[in-house]
Amino acid sequence: MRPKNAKIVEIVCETPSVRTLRFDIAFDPVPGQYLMVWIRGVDEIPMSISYKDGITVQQVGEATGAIFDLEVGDSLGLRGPLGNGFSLLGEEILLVGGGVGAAPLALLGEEAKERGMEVTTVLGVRCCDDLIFRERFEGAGELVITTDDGSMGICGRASAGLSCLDLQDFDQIYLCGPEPMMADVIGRCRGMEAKIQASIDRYFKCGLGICGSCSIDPEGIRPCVEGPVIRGDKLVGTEFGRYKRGPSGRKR
Amino acid sequence: MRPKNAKIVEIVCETPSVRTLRFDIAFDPVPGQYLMVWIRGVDEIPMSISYKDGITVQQVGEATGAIFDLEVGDSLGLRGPLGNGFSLLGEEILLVGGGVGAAPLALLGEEAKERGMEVTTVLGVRCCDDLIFRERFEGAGELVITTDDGSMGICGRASAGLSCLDLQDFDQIYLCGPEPMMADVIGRCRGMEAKIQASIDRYFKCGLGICGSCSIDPEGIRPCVEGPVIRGDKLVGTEFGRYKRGPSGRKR
Amino acid sequence: MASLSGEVGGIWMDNPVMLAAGILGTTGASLRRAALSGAGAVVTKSVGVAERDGHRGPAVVQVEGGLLNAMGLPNPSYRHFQEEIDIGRGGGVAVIASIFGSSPAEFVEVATGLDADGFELNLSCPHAERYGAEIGCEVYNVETITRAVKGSVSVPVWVKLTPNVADISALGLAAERGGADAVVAINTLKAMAIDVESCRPILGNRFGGLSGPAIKPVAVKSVYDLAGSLEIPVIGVGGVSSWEDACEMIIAGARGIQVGTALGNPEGYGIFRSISGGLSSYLERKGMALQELVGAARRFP
Amino acid sequence: MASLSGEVGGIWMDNPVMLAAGILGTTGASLRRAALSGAGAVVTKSVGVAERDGHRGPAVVQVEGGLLNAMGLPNPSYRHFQEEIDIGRGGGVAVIASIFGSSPAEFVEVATGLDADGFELNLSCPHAERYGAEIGCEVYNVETITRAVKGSVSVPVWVKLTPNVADISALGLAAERGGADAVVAINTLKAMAIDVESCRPILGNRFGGLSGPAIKPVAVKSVYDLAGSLEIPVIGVGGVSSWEDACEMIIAGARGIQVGTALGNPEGYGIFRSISGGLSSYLERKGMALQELVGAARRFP
Ligand SMILES: Cc1cc2nc3c(=O)[nH]c(=O)nc-3n(C[C@H](O)[C@H](O)[C@H](O)COP(=O)(O)OP(=O)(O)OC[C@H]3O[C@@H](n4cnc5c(N)ncnc54)[C@H](O)[C@@H]3O)c2cc1C
Ligand SMILES: Cc1cc2nc3c(=O)[nH]c(=O)nc-3n(C[C@H](O)[C@H](O)[C@H](O)COP(=O)(O)OP(=O)(O)OC[C@H]3O[C@@H](n4cnc5c(N)ncnc54)[C@H](O)[C@@H]3O)c2cc1C
Ligand SMILES: Cc1cc2nc3c(=O)[nH]c(=O)nc-3n(C[C@H](O)[C@H](O)[C@H](O)COP(=O)(O)O)c2cc1C
Ligand SMILES: Cc1cc2nc3c(=O)[nH]c(=O)nc-3n(C[C@H](O)[C@H](O)[C@H](O)COP(=O)(O)O)c2cc1C
Ligand code: FES
Ligand code: FES
Repeated sequence: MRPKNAKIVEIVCETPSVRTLRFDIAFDPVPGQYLMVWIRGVDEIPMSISYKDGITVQQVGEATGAIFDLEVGDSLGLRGPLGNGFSLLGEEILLVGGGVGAAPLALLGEEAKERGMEVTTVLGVRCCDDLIFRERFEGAGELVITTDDGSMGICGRASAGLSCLDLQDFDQIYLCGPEPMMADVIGRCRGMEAKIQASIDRYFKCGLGICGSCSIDPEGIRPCVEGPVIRGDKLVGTEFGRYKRGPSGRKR
Repeated sequence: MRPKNAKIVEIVCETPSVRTLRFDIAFDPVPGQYLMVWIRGVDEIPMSISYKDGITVQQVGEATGAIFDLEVGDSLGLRGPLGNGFSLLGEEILLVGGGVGAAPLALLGEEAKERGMEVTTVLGVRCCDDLIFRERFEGAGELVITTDDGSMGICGRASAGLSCLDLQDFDQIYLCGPEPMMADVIGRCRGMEAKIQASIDRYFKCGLGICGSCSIDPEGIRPCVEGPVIRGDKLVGTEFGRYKRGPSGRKR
Repeated sequence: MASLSGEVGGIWMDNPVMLAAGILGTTGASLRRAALSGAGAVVTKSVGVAERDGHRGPAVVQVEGGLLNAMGLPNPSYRHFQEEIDIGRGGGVAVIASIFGSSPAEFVEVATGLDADGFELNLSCPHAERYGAEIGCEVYNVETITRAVKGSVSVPVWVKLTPNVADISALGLAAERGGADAVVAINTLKAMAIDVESCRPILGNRFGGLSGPAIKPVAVKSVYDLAGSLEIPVIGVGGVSSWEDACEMIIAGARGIQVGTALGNPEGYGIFRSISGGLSSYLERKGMALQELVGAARRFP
Repeated sequence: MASLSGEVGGIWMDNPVMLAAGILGTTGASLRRAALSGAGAVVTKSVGVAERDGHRGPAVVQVEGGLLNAMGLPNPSYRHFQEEIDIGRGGGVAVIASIFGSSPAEFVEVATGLDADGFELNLSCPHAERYGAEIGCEVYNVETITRAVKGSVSVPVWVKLTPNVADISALGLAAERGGADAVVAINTLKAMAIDVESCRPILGNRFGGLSGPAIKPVAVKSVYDLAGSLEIPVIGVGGVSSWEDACEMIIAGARGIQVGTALGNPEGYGIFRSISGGLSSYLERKGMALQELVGAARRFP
């Protein structure tokens, strides 16, 4: 499919470095699916779908910076929804998000709630100002917040938030956030990796499973089409949590 | 679509110059639709479908001659069914065929019979040896035969066979045969051309409505896709019955 | 509705959506029907000095995303073609005669033997020996043939180019030097399909030319390159089957567009109105004039 | 099942269905996965002397019947690529390193800097300045670069050709003169897509190369022509996504075939087994050996 033209109808500043863009077109995504977002003249980058008609972007570099320069009425080109999203399984589920990783989890939490599941969320952020989608997670179930600086909730990393929960209680655990955080959670779940689903961040160029840019060592899983959501047990023993590759394919 | 490979499973010599080929693949045609028949290494020519799995060929030149050289087990390439076939309308219908034009009419008669219609057929041939599909037409309803030499049935052209019928009795009249015969019938049906459906023979090259080879003056009807079955009233005032074009597009 | 009228390569048109050469252009009736169906101008089947029956069948084969053809330039010769042009003119739009030959002299013989509103020189058909792309892939031939025809007729002369070269712009520049009023790009891509059951090439001529949606991205690139190098207008052809496709060609730099293979789509002749209607609504919505759209892609270096 | 094994361009393969260059060939893990999924050999992403990030996105865009890409030869440079080749070899099939450069010296630097089972010279990528097709469209460059690499390594050297020329056989003959062990045809067709809403070329690089089913008829014709002119084997690539497509290539004259864009189809890596399985059943049914099928279309002049 070619990129669809999407006009920005609303911009919400979630935090100083995170914005949500709502579009004049909506998708019918499985939560966890992503769009390839074409910022015209700049680049095309992967973004999780955070609302049926929106994405939530953290400014980290050139392309995300260019998104921050856009105003209501401007438009983007969107390819998607792409990839495999989260699959909702069981009755009691746990969402663990870090930073902007909350984006796909918020949509997932809402859908789980609709289906009558019991949803607990642990969100880890640096400080209270970085927290996003608080109401969406609270609306979906229980929310545990951790902050690195202790400015809100439990002081510490997301993993600190997990200490107060019995992970055995959950039928399924959903992760999205910084890779060290996710790797840490998977590490704490020895023996139950198969009930973890993690949304993986790799360098996506094609989003179609052909360029090889996103490949994960040593089995060559392609997160852009076989993910971005991948089961925890499939990540054990891989490069995940250890290294990534840059745009040239070189490890870094 | 590419030509489908069809193996000849049976060859029936209907007359010294007409053969029916049955294939190992069947189609689901509207009677009157045709196939583009690829005789490999020779040419590709249009042939009406005479059985769901067969065609009936009169030997007239190179390509049809090459078909006569084929044996059971040989194969052809078939594209189709193509074009618009006959549409069965009303309760009492008349089929008028000349020579190998009986081919699509036999299939039509059988389908009409199945639908409970009353079918009368007039078949005109040069002599009794040229008659084909007698049983198929007799099975479908009443059959009137005319021969040029009087060797069977009424002596004279197909039109002589029509004299003994009241054309007003029929809800719909279906024609296939030599163009002068068909033009003659249409000429006798002044005022009721709209209830005539005639299968038209023009030089088909593409069968897809793009090459222009089959175009009918003066409106540019394309029999390969808008036909080969065309309503009588649309033929009035056209080149039909007057001239045709050869492979170069030149009138002849 | 936004106006689509204007001059394209020396010919005034109500809209820039034309019938491409060799598509339903064998008879005056077909040309007239295309015109009455809303084509802005119509191009005839290519005609030459002698009558030709064309290659044996199959003359076309459908492939993924397009069509292969090796018609083999069937035509009744220019001596029997004036009548068709005259009937075609009854449609009320310009009739451009597509012509071919194996030498400047043959081209001139055909051009001077016909009275048409313009000529399109077929220097690009990929499947006829001694004609089309076989001579049209050489810069020298393009220039001299164009100049010869230009010198012998008083109506606009367009040159239809082959994409089967390393640099189509070089051919376009040759046509421009020869005095062409426009170039038309692209003709079909050299291609082939083989039947795996019989191991035979499917086309009677073994190989032919690929057309349809499959070649649109190649056509768009050709138009973009030509429009960036030439002063004379570029007419885009190749895979256009919707107003969006037409729009893409125009944004790439085409002043006019031609439609070929898409005439075989279910809407048939209706495609002219659906393309020009869509184009006009688009311009209306964007508040743009057609001329502003031409080559708009170049604004983004 | 009929055997598909044999030598292709100096390399023994269990089956002649290979992974094409630049498709999932960036990492050793992907190469190994292709091998373990049934590829007869795997070709790496093209690597050069210096690390490159490639063009900005969009790097690919889906079009009717295919895909446009302008990856821009991203690669970590040969200095960081030996590890990937070694991991790829763990799949048990030959790993061919696709390499590019802007001069014979650069090609030689990369080739001598890598230990691989063979080299494929990318003289055909259509969207990287100073590389690929930009030099590979000249007969002289093809011959001298081939000769230079051949003189510097002891493994087979294949030359991948561009179809964006008037006569691909001339390039093939140049590769043959330079000592190539095989030619690979075709790389992508120069092409472009434009977004009609923004009037912008979609690819970050503006234009790129067309691949997939859309180009298969062009690839088949190229293979047919090359196989008719060369002594060395031809490896067919372009739009192969089923055993029938592979069969068509082989009948056209290909000794081996490569699969690229089709890796993006839903069956993914499964395509290698489905192609080789289908091919083997076909040969079984026809009672033919693979070698008899190669170039069978030529039996019909
Ligand atoms: C499946 C998926 C979903 C994502 N969802 C979100 C989201 O919802 N919100 C959000 O803010 N971010 C998301 N990201 C991350 C986002 O794609 C990057 O932050 C963005 O590409 C950075 O681009 P840049 O030009 O601003 O940064 P750059 O200056 O180019 O680089 C900054 C960082 O971003 C990474 N990056 C750059 N380009 C890409 C690319 N094409 N693919 C992956 N990583 C890249 C670089 O490796 C680097 O680490 C997601 C990534 C993936 C793979
Ligand atoms: C819709 C349609 C259905 C037909 N159905 C039958 C049928 O059921 N049985 C049957 O025997 N014949 C049928 N024909 C006629 C048949 O196509 C021709 O007899 C055949 O093409 C002759 O080929 P040839 O090479 O043997 O003859 P040639 O030596 O090439 O020519 C003999 C005659 O056949 C005509 N002819 C040749 N090629 C074509 C062509 N491509 N298209 C149309 N006419 C051509 C010529 O104009 C000439 O009048 C049908 C024709 C059409 C258009
Ligand atoms: C059946 C067929 C016949 C054609 N005949 C001619 C011709 O006679 N002269 C010519 O210049 N181009 C001819 N062409 C090429 C078309 O005019 C056009 O350049 C090409 O098909 C690409 O456009 P399309 O994709 O819209 O068909 C022919 C194409 C087809 C499919
Ligand atoms: C995303 C992508 C990247 C490619 N990268 C390379 C490359 O690095 N080197 C090369 O020689 N060919 C490259 N190619 C061309 C392919 O190897 C192949 O020649 C072409 O895509 C046609 O085959 P296909 O239709 O099976 O994809 C690439 C093609 C694609 C689609
Ligand atoms: S991003 Fe290209 S294969 Fe995953
Ligand atoms: S046979 Fe080509 S248009 Fe009818």
